[in-house]
Amino acid sequence: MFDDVRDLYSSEIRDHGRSPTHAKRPAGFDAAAKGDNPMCGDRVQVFVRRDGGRVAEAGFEARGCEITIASADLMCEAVSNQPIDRIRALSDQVAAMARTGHCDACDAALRRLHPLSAVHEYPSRVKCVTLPWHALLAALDGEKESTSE
Amino acid sequence: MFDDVRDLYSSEIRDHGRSPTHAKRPAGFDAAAKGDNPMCGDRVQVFVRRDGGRVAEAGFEARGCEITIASADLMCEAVSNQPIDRIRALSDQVAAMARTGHCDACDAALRRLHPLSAVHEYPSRVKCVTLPWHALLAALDGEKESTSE
Amino acid sequence: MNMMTKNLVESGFDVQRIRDDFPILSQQIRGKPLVFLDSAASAQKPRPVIDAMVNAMETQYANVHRGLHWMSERTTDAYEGTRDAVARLINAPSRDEIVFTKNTTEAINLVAYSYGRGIMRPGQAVVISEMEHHANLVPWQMLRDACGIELRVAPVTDAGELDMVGLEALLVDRKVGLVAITHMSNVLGTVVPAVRVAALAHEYGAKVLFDGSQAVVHRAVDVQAIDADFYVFTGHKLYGPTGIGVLWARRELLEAMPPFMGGGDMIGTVTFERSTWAEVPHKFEAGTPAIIEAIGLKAAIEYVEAIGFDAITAHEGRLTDHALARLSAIPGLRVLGAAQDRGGVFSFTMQGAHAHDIATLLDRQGIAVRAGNHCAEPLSRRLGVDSSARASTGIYTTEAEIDVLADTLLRVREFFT
Amino acid sequence: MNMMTKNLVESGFDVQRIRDDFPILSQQIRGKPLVFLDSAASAQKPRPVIDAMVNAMETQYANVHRGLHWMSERTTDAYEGTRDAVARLINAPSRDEIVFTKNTTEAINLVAYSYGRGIMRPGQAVVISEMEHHANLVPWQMLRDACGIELRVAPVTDAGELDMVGLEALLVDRKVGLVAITHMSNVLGTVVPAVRVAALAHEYGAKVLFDGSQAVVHRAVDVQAIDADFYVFTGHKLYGPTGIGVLWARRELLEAMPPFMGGGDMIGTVTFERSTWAEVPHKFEAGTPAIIEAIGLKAAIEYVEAIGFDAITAHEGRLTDHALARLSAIPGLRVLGAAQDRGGVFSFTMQGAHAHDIATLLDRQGIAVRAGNHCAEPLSRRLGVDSSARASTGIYTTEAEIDVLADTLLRVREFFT
Ligand SMILES: Cc1ncc(COP(=O)(O)O)c(C=O)c1O
Ligand SMILES: Cc1ncc(COP(=O)(O)O)c(C=O)c1O
Repeated sequence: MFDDVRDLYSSEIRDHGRSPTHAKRPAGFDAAAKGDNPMCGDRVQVFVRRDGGRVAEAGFEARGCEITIASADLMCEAVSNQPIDRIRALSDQVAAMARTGHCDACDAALRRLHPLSAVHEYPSRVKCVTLPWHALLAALDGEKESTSE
Repeated sequence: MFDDVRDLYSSEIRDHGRSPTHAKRPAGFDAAAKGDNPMCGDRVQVFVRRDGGRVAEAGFEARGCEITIASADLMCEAVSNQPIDRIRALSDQVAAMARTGHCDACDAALRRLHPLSAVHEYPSRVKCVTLPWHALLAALDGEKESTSE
Repeated sequence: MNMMTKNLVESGFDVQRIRDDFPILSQQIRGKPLVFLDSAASAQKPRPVIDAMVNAMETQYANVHRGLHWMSERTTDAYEGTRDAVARLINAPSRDEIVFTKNTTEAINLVAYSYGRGIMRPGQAVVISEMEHHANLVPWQMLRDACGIELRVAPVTDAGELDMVGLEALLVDRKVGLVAITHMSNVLGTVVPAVRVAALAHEYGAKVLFDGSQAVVHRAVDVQAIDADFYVFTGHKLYGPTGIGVLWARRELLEAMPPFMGGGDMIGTVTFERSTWAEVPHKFEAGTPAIIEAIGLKAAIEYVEAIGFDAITAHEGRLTDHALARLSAIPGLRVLGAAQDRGGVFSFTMQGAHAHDIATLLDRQGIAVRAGNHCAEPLSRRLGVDSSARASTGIYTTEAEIDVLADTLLRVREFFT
Repeated sequence: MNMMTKNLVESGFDVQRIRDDFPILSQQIRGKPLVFLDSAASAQKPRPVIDAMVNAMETQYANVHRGLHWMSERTTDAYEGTRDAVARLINAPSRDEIVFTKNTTEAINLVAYSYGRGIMRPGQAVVISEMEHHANLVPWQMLRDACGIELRVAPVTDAGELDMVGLEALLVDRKVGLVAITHMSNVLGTVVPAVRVAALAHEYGAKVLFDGSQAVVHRAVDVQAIDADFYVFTGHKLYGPTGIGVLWARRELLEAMPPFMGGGDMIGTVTFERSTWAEVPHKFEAGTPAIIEAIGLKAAIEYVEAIGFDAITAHEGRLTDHALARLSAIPGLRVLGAAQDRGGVFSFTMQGAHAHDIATLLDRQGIAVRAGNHCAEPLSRRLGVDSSARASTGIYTTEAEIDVLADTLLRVREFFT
């Protein structure tokens, strides 16, 4: 019956959505921020431990749909040990990919996130993908909250 | 060209509208009130001299259209030397006549006012007929202002 | 479509005939028939509403109230005619007590500004309930924060009913100036015992406002029988256009309240020094009103009146019984609220599946439901859910559509477990 | 109809083709062709606007913003698309600066409540002009009376132009927080030199709001070129539906301003203790918006853009020259105002004939004009007239219609003298 949603609910996304590996606060985290999607009640809190200009480790706590959780989990995986500049660029690329379905200049890190691109067929779900990234950037910018609408 | 408005702009109305005989303050008036039609800028001020339970004399000052002036003039004529109760009834009858075109229980006083009944074909002009009466009743009730909308 | 057409003719209420009046219901979504179960958010529009609006724009349109010409006079008559229709719908004592607004939200804000700031005094309180839509919560918070008026919240029971004992406890100190309560919850479907609420409020000297946004769609409303002081609703949920809502209030309240917005049509005379206000209801209708929308609303009211609220309520009762039976048979599914008196609104959660994911899967089958907190975030918190999916019915909803929903939810459950 | 169809095709602007798009223009009034010269009060609606609204209601309708389903997503796209269209129309720097309201009146009240009460301080002043519509006067009076903010009135010259020297004199003490001026008078047709007004206001530290209700219909508007801070207009005069208006403001102003109305869609998170607000522009759009009307407004904007403002302004210029020539040739007729830069609005008085009586006689010939003070009572007083008749043009108005008006006015004059 649901064959046509298998693009979005792919096995990678379902695994990350149901059994995330980064759904915890990293020991000794030094920044955190919340992301809220007020229209639907989703909330993600992202925690990072920095190491100079890099994110050493990231984790999250969330209530939300499978897409949001999968996105948060894949994000934490992707940003570990990455320079903060690179993370900002990645955030833009993920947002673009979620909107368009295309993955421009798709390097290895982005390729891991590629299953999320299927969300571009579901316009009102795009925010589910971008919400964790908003929270991450807010944490890196020293803010406490962000929203995604 | 304007044959179809001759009912409203009858010779009686045109005479009273252009050359009113009561457009003045009666000597020794003892009550007055203004009537405003805010939507169009018309204003009638009515002055009465009372004599016991009667209106001895009524007059008016107005800026307004021919219908308003004619109605004010005919009103002043009709209420002179009339008991106030009778005037209240007359006011209701004029309002009904202006709305419906019919003159129920049409006695001599009302017959004089009958040319005004043509206004029922011109819904947005009905107020022009009733405005002076509102002002008159306001004056008799000791109020200073009334509006007609 | 077979599934959709079976069993549609119910006694005395021909749902297929009704469906034929709603052009949108024959749309397909991704090749599947539209199963529109989101009417509590906004209802679809029947042909007579669309036609009334088109007819106005094609044959009889001009600005209202100020014109001496044919088009304006006729348009004014049509616009003003809606006041009579609304007065009849809710049994208001007078058509002059009907104020047109943009929607329920503006109607409540009007009361919060005009009655709240204009008549109430610091130290007084407003009571709302735990199950209010944000429209009947945020304006009172803003009033509280601007004017030192306390905001009190009446509890709801676990069954999702208004806790009348809890409500009374908030009233006993007689500081409450206004009780503002939903007449029917947009999340739980709970119908609030309005007569009792009004009597209680009045006993302690408070006025009472009912948010009838949902109730007016599902029940015959009689503001005099309820003994309400204010009643508000919105056109677009009653099968009417967007852009038009209604505030009814007792005349003496409207007369005492200062105007909310200033502008054309709401004034008496204007000088730079001072303006005077027009008579009620015009005092509260500044500017060019939603003329075409009022004309559409009249058609909507006539449409539901022609069907009749007895038939509408009976149909909805059957649907509700059926929906509750089917939904509660789905393992892991929890329907929120269990009020004795409830209408066709069903919010639910499903173990192992988030409301968004449910909604997306249903959407792919042509089934439109809502997911989230339904503009009642504090209620979600009260019920201990982050978000829920909500199916809601309209006069055009069929039992077969409920079956499609339930059957599909069983598959959704398999998908997620 | 012969008279009406002659001379309609003007170079580069086929007025007959345009008229064919407006179904109402083929109506007869008491057996006479409708000559609609009341567009300044509200304009008629072209087929594409009607079709867009019908199409939305028949094929693609649900509430916006909150839905995860097809109908809601598509409706949200359509509704939000209007923000892009409006931003393009007035060359706003960002679509996020476009706030939808019910009409101009609500837009100005929003600014008066939210900027006036929220940002301005007692002791500051607001400047308006002598030729404001009540919509741009009464809200400021209410602000004055509620908050101790002074209201100053800039004079207009006998020619009906804004007196720039008089305006500057009101600004020199630098107490003025906001200059709120019409961009085009609905009585005199005067187009105000917006660039100069904005520069002057800014020189003395004031913000500037333009009431573009009339201007946006007749001129290409560029809020950045003007250097405006606020710009407002109303949909129904721009050939769009009733029930929808626009506030544009600079983003930093919108961000600083507190919300006006509270409710759904304008919040961030809500608890009983405290709510946070959504981002601009949603912060100012509480409740279900005028969805179908926004969709209609987009069609209206696309319609006038397809004709092009160069063509619209040129057509109007020809009509204005013709109308002024014909009207001023009528003995005893006085056209109010004589501004250098004026649009297609002609208010006039006639010796020996009251405006109402004129309007009634014209109406009997199928000619729709307005009579009264046109919601600008203080301006009437300034000009020393109790009331006037007003003829106003739209894109569908023809020179032949102006001739019908002038010819009939000659007969009206005979009738009354
Ligand atoms: C110059 C001007 N400002 C404001 C308005 C008010 O517009 P609305 O009634 O649509 O709010 C109008 C029209 O009535 C107008 O002409
Ligand atoms: C109970 C209730 N109150 C208020 C509202 C607000 O209605 P509107 O958005 O039309 O103002 C709604 C619907 O959204 C509702 O269901």
